[in-house]
Amino acid sequence: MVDLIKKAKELIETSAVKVVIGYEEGTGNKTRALFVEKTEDADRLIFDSRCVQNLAAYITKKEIKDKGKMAIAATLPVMRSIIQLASEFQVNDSNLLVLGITPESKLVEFANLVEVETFVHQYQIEIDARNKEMLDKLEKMTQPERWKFWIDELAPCFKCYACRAACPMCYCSRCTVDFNQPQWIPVASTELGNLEWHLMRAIHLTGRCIDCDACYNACPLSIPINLLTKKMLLDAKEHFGGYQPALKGDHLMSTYKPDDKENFIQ
Amino acid sequence: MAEFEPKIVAFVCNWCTYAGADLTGTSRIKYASNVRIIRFPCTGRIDYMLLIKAFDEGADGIIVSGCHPNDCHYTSGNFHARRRWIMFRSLCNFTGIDTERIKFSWVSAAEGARWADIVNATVSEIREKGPYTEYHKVSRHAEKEVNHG
Amino acid sequence: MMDNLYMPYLMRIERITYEAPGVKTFMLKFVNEADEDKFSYKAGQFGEYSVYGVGESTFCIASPPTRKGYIECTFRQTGKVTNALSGCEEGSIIGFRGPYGNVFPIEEWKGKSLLFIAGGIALPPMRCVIWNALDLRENFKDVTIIYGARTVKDLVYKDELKDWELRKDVKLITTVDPGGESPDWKGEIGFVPTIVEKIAPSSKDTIAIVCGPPVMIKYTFPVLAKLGFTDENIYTTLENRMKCGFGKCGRCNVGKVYVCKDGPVFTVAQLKELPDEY
Amino acid sequence: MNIDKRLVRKDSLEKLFDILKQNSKKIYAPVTKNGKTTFRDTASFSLVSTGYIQTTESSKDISFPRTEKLLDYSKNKEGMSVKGIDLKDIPEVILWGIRPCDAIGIGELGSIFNWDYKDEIYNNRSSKVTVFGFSCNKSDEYCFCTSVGGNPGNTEGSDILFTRMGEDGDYIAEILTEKGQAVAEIASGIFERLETADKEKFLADVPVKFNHNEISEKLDKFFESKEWVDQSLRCLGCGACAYVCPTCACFDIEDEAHGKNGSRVRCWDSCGFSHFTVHTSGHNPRDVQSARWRQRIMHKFSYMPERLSVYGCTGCGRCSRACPVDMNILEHLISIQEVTV
Repeated sequence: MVDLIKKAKELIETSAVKVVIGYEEGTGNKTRALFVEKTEDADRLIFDSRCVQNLAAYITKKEIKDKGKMAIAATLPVMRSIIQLASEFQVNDSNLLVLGITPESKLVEFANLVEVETFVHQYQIEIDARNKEMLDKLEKMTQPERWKFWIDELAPCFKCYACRAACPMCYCSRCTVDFNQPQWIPVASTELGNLEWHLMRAIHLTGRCIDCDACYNACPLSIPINLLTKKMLLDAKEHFGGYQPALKGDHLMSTYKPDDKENFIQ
Repeated sequence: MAEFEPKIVAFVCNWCTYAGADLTGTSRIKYASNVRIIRFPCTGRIDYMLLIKAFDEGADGIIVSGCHPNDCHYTSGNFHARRRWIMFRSLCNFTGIDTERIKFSWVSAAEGARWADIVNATVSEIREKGPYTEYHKVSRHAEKEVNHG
Repeated sequence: MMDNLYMPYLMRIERITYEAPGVKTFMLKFVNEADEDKFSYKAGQFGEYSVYGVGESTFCIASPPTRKGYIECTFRQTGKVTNALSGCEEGSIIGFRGPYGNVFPIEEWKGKSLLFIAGGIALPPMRCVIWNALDLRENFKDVTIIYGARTVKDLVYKDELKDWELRKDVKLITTVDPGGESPDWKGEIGFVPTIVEKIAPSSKDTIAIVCGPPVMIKYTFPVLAKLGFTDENIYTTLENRMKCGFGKCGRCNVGKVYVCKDGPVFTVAQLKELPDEY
Repeated sequence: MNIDKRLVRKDSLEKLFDILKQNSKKIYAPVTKNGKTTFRDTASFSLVSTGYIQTTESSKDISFPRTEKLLDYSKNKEGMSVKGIDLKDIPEVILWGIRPCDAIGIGELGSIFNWDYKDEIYNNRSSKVTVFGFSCNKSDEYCFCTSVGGNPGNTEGSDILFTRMGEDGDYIAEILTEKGQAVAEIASGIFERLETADKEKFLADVPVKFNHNEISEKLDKFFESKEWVDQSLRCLGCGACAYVCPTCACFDIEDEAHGKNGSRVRCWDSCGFSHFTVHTSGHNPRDVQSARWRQRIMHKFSYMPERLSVYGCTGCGRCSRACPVDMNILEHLISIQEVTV
């Protein structure tokens, strides 16, 4: 991506930013994150359809933040993550410059996060057909069937926490599972403990997850944990009206409407 | 074998349901004794993990109850709680947790009789359903034999 | 015990002593007498203390091996396990496995003077070796103890400090940080390194044993060097997080050195060989 | 014992599996789910995967389970009763289809568990495993067993090693140990006489990529290198690499309480986690990811060779395949070899 390389070089040269986060060619036909701090490294930047890792996971990482102002090559999911992170006061215009990559693989420059937000809001978060089908299949199952499905699916989880590490929204310096007073979720990988962990993860991401699938892509065992957050996303849409990350405004799960509808409270 | 007696855990708010349950007692209304009441300052304080842990520790059913909408001692605690329950209940349902075993209700300080009704109804429904073995089976890892993989 | 390295001895809490805010000493006795016969340890070693249902925590054995029939431990209430331990009552049963780690080479110190320098909650690991040396008092020349804490309240083993103060064969200097003194405080006021410098103990034929918070250690070593102590003659202990206690769980190593097996006792000369990872 | 080389026909493999099953042997074999191949207690040969270059997870779970009970306790009126796990309860199992790089890992893991203190729980588990190794006739760019002293047909660690003669051929079975012999006897008809066989020509070609002795030597003075920071910048600090590794042994010990009863369990942990070494005081000796990445590499290629006389790496390449951010261990080792201190 010539435009991106040129822009990265310019930003580093003029010291507008200290580091540009983008993708480079990896091993095994994979791409991976590249941190450009010297202009000559910018030539390694690439962008193509394989670049799916959500780079926003790096912008809250201490080692990267400590470098100074960052620029980030951001696809639509990355931009959504950034807006959500900004709304949670994790990034702002003074420490982050977004180099947007449109769904048509065009570089767009944004002066500030408000412009990013405007851009992002042109697109709806859509759940792809394959996952939609899976969700439908699960909905149609009976309760014991669903229980069996999830216990079986989550049984292999060995709690490497790659899902958490890859998720831009999981930036807490101390996760609930790292607390031991009380120990909410067992440290060891157990049938119920695994379910508890993924339930907790899904609920903490409700109204925050922007459906980038980073957790699923990171899972070394390909457990479909993204179905949980997708389900939450769809439900949030159904109950509380569409969901788009926004710089200002209430967070879905930390607000309420006096007329929120439900049908199960006696 | 004796009839199955369900273990029910009730998470209630201090200001309405707890007071309501108190009234049930002082009004000498008899109701099922299967329920263990845990008092919270507000329904807004009742974390999802508490419900999950109750099942883990052997509960067969759960009641969550607080002030009616607009009656919250802290103005909006129950509204916040309601929104979270909507999502949490849906997540539980999606993962195959038996949501019929989690009852949500609004019971005010004046509704002693209503509290008795809710507890009785829950107990008889859960008694009908039987123990929540599906869940308890996976919860006791330590009691299982030494296993591989 | 042979089959299962992780199987603790059952220990009964015989006596609980309140030492300082949040700090307690447990006197522990073996529930099964057969265990006691099998058990032996040396000054400097540590163990894994456990509250069943809560977990294990690593700390030193604070009583000297010269006193038989019991062990003592002193801990500050800071984490999950120490909180649970703190909630235990006399008569409660806890788990203990050990001893692990290396030892203070007391035999090698025969005929020398000993200088103990401790700060705060780091007196317990040293108490074991102090009593060990005092129980074999004839083996050593001068014994000097310099002990400091943040405030008078934070000094641990208050009764034993009195004992040591009264003994003619021990020179005890206690100090508290400036501002930590009480109206009736008769000891020194000042940080431990400053007091060491002021007292200026002789380094001739002397072994220095230093335990304390990292910042105290950091400033005490140069003072000792100035007084003429060589790196080989200064001993200290390292504490890193541990789970197993015997070189398997992978936490406590500093470079290639495992604190649980190669330590916890190190000389300054040995420390200088280690990378900065502790 | 002398290595007994036999012929096992390709159609006999299923029969062998069934005979062992009929003799009520527990068989852990590679099974594919969600596109990932892992060892599972397998009931039928039809479920067993073939054609995989390497399984996603290593087979260490069998001798070093991800979660394993150490003891049970119960509090009662008299005080407390504690019971360690009964080693007799540990079942005999057959580990079917592991690669030579996994088989060699069993010994490397064992050297950690037997460093001075003999961990009889581990020893007992691994002694009850009969290893059916399968040589590699395919490899991929992540494989580097030959660089750490192994090879695609390495017999070390296997009780019986099967080498397939060609894409769709029969198998050479090398019966390597008495344990292997004992199992082979159960299905003696399956193991036919073999005239001559040169397994070498059927093995995958895995070129040597670095000199491990040189790397170990270099690492000795490499602690302060800036290379660690550069390499680990994209590392997210998850435990995927450690959990799929055949030789990573870091563990945690935790109590699980239920009322008056409970157990103490040992479970996997990873040196890559930020909270792994944190003290209760909050102080963390390895407080940045680069220090944790360094620990992973140093442990395997410097500390273990020096302290235990074995490498902590079998060259299976799993960590590189599993890494969500393409931390490729081979690439990083090569760059350590190349960089000037």
